[in-house]
Amino acid sequence: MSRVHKIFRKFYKIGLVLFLAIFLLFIFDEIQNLDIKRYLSEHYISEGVQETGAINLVTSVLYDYRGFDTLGEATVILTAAATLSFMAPIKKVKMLGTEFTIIIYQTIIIIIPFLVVLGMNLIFFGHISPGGGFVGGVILAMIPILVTITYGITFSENKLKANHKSLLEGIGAIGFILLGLLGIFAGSNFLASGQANFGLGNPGELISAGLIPYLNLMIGIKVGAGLATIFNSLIKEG
Amino acid sequence: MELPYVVVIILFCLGIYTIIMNKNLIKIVVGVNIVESSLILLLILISFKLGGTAPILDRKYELVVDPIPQALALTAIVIGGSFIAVMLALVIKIYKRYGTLNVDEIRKLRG
Amino acid sequence: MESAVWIILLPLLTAFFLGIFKLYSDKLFYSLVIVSMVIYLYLLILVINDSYPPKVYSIGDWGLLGINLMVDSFSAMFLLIIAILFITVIIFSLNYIKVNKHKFIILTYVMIAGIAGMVLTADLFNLYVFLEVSSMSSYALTAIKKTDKSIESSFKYLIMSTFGSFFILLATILTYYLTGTLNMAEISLEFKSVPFMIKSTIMFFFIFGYGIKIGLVPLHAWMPDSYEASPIPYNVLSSGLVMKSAIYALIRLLYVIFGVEFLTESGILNIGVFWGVLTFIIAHTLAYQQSNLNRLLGYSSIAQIGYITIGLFLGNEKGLIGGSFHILNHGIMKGTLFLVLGIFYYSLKADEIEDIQGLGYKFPVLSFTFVVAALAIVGLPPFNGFVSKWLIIEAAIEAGFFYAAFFILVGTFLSLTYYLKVIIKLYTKTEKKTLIEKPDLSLKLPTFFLGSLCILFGIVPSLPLSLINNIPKFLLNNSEYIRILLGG
Amino acid sequence: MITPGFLYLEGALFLFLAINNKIKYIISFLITTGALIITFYLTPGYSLQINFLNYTLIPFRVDDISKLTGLIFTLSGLAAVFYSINISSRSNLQLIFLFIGSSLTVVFTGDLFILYIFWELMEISSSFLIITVSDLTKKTGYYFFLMQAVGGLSLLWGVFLNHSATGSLSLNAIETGIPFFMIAVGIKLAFIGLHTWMPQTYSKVPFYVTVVLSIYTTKVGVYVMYRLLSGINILAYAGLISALFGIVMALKQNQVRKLLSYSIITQVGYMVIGISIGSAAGITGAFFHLINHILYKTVLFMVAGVVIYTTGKENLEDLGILGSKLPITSLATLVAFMAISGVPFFNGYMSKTIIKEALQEPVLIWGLNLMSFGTSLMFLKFIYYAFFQNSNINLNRKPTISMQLGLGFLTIIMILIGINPFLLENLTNIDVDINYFDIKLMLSGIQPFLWSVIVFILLKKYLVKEYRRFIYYDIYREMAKIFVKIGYKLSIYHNGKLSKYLLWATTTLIILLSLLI
Repeated sequence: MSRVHKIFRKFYKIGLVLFLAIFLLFIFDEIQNLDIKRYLSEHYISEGVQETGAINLVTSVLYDYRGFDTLGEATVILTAAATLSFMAPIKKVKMLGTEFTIIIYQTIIIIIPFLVVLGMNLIFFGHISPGGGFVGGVILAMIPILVTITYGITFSENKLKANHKSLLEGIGAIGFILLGLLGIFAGSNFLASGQANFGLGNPGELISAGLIPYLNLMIGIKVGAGLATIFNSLIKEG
Repeated sequence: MELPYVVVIILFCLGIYTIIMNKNLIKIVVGVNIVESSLILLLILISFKLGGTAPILDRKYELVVDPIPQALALTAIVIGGSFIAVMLALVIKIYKRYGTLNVDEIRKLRG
Repeated sequence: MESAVWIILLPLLTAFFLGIFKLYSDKLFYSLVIVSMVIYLYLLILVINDSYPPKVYSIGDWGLLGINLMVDSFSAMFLLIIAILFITVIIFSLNYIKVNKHKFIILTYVMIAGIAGMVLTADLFNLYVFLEVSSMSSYALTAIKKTDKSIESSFKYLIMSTFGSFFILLATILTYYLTGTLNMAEISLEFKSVPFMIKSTIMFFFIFGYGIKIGLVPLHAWMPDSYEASPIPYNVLSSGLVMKSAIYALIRLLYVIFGVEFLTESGILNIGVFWGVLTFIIAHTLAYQQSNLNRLLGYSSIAQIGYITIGLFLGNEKGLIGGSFHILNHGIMKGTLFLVLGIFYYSLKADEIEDIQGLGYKFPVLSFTFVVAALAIVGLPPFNGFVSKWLIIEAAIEAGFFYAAFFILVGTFLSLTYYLKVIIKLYTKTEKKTLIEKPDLSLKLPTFFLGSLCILFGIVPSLPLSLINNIPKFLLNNSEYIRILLGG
Repeated sequence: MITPGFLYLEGALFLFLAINNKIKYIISFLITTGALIITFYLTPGYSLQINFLNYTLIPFRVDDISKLTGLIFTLSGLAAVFYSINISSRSNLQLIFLFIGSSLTVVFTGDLFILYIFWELMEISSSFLIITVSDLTKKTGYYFFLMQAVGGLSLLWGVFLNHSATGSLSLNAIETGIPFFMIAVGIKLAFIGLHTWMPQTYSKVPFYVTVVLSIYTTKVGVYVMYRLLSGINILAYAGLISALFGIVMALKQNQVRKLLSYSIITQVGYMVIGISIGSAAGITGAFFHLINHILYKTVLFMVAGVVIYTTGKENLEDLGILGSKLPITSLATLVAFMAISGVPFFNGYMSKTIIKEALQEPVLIWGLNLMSFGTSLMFLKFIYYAFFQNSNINLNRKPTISMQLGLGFLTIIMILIGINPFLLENLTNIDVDINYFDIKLMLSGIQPFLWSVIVFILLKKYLVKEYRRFIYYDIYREMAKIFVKIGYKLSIYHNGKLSKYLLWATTTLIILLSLLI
């Protein structure tokens, strides 16, 4: 390919992107001038607390109004974890790790309980304070990740077997669906918590908001296990 | 027109440019990441109201930002994250098999 | 109408449980596969039966506040394809798949769940989520052989279709920004007040994003690669369900959210028809060049998608009927071809055209099935492909697209050129080949089942058409759909 | 619904039961004779209807012409099946039944939809017959199938145009799409320019397949032409040109079946002329000629088959074995020769006379004389090689009984029709008031034959001499080459570079968006 052709191709690509940018600018500018309606979110804000019993509206949207999306994304994580785990080599590969000082090792051991507490807090208080299953799950996933980084892949795999992780993950996902099915058994629809009048309690307390805390827990378990699996598989790849 | 939207557009087009311009697989994945973050930023922006508090109604509030886009953003983040993970795993595999990261040399399938 | 949500939940539950069982007991695993398959078939038939008039199922009983599932004739037709293809493929792959068998079955269940979600949901963002579920599992299934080619093709597929999903997500976000809701019915009511320019921009983003997943030329380039490198049972689902679910979602969005009047005035219908013609002409020309049969069939799938696009973009009743019928038929025909090819590959590792020489005398009945399916997909009577093509051409002439109708016939001739090449190679005598493995009944039975459907739907097209004939009622005037979805 | 066509189609299915030869014989005998009898007792005017995809179709409708055609088709079907029953394998026999059945259905159909469907079935079954019958005919079958498919598709396109214009699928409401019907029929008729499939196919495939194909393919074309395109006078001249072309080509051949297939083109010219002048007499003449032509051309192909079967070679020299060694065959050959060159008291004479009487334009009349002259000239060549050239070839094996049966059967019918031409008229109660045996007609009928004998004796050394197979330019192959070249360029362009694919995608997006501005 000649140089002229290269340069032409480069400028052609730049032109394409510039066109796209200008077009988007134009469109967004158009959109700014429109009056926008938000009655759905206004209804959530005004009625949401009574309807779902959760103070954290994001949680109530994620786990109650649009719980089905959450199921979908949980499935996506599970699929990604499964994909990575079958793409990772079966045999343990020697991960390239450096020797850390004693400080690191000790700190990790000390940190772990705090991480557990923090994660559990985020999960269980997800419906009354900032947080929720995803965040908590990520925090919980930090633990095996840290262990893997410092003590090496073999050690962490010994501590927490890959099978157990995928078992946890499956339990999380299945639990989510089973909790949703409770709604059907209560004579309402799938994933119904408020509608199937499971005790919403009075907002702001720990035991309130019907199914939401338990759904949070399931998602937390699932995300934690999934992220840990993903990380370990990637480490094994390297 | 507010500045943040311009930022969104710049990030979006920057990501697209990275994807179609770069030969390096890792850089392509980075470009994908940039585009996703620009979209998430867009989600956050459209939920923004001036002077609104976070949608956690435990104290007195006058104005609350729109909770739906934040929930959507959370979903989008998770989906995007798992996509990036799979992409990186594939990149590693490709690097092992083909011994290169140049996208133009990965052409066992053609015709 | 409880069973609608079960259509999505059952495969998910099965997949999760399988994920646990595979750690412990194989017997449990396979028995669960069989059992859930049977139950699933029953559920599908249940839902398809009372799909008319359409039913709405509201998740969490939130009504318009939450996510709704809706079953109308279009989705019922798609569930019928799932019922036909999914069952056959699972039975087939129980013996066929050798590497990563558990993962293959689990991921297939997940993919089916994602596709069922795409088909049933009436919520824009939920559609995106389930689209990603099904795409994620298809990337995994493409890469599952872990050969160089499969890894490469999976990467190309991943990048290309992520590129498409950006624009789908962008369009979804903009739609929420403009309308403040995600329910399709409310969106299409709100859209009446949105200016033309922005509406058509959003529409073009949707078309581009889904166009990559559909594989319209020139967005098709990843598709033959993924066909060549992925296991053949997955190819059946990929050509029968994954591409088709994308075009299903696109058509659903266009006709329900935007409405056919807007489509006609924005001229997207002409663009779509022209695009379809371009697609199948180029795809046929390329398919003639291929020496790998998977690749050849892949290009042929792209071409058939071109026909379907023409049918669905004509914007009149006959076109929608013909296009939907061709979706069903193409799933069946291409499924048959792939399964026969799969048996050839299973028994003597043959997937190049050269390798299948003389197999017509080794497997007479299988080759006859192949010939029937090939003639059907070319569109010769008295097979099912002919009927749907006839409907599409008639609709094209009725809508005034004479050039499209004429080029469909040209495309028929072009497809004959390469399928006949394969058939003749099949019936050319050669020296004895030795079977590596003898195909048993569980491989042959699904193949013959699909092949017989080719003939049955060709001679008695009224069987599926009785279901399909209701489709235009809810697509051509979306007010009906909207009324039902809003719970009127 | 027991129509002759469907009887044959069911026969194709029944043959699956034929585990041994006896059952095969029984089934074939029952089917063929049954079809013949049914056709004989059909009453013109009978028709039946079915509903399919909100059309009402007429799969079966009888009138005089279709009954006449059906009769000769079933008759020669009987002969052909018994001629080939020993040689062909079971699957090929099934394909033959399918082929005959679909062509019979085409003859009796009452609307364009059924016509198209069974037209396609004819082409599919015949192509697969050609493809599967031997190892040497794969390429021929490919070419044949593609050619016929073009014909079928243009028929379909004509049907669509006509349907969209008139809104009906009936056969006698043809308004638009005439050129496409012309292409379709022309390919079936092996019209000049569209004839390229015919000689190579008929000369390559085994001889019994040639017999079967030569009976039905072109004749169905003639019948459909009568249904769709009768009375278009221009086509008469086209038919004349194509016939003369056939003569010129045939005179250059030195292979029996090539010569015969080119002579088919010539004979079809008669029918095209007869049909396209459109008068009742002309059409009747055309169809009588169709019957006679089927009879003697089948006999000639069967003779060629016997020669191939017995000697294994098929050049004109090998006809030398006829003479004394194969008495029945030689007799049949002589009768067929007399018939095809229109000698009085043989069946070719009567139909040619009817057509000639129906003509007005002097050009066509002289052209017709020229055609008969050429025809008898080319078959004089045939006869010369057969009898007057002392050859020392001896037969490897004797022809089977069934062959001789089929041959003799048709020969006897030929002689009957020749001696009593009114047989056909009484059979189909069509009356053309022509006294075949008055002297003027007989003189004008015999003249071209005598001339041709004189010319042959004078110019023998030019006519009999070996012509190398001269190269002929096939435009369709060239088009195919171009198509393949384009495809190759395209597939080179898909060189597996992801960045290029992404660039295509982005370009498409920008094009889409720029459509908005």
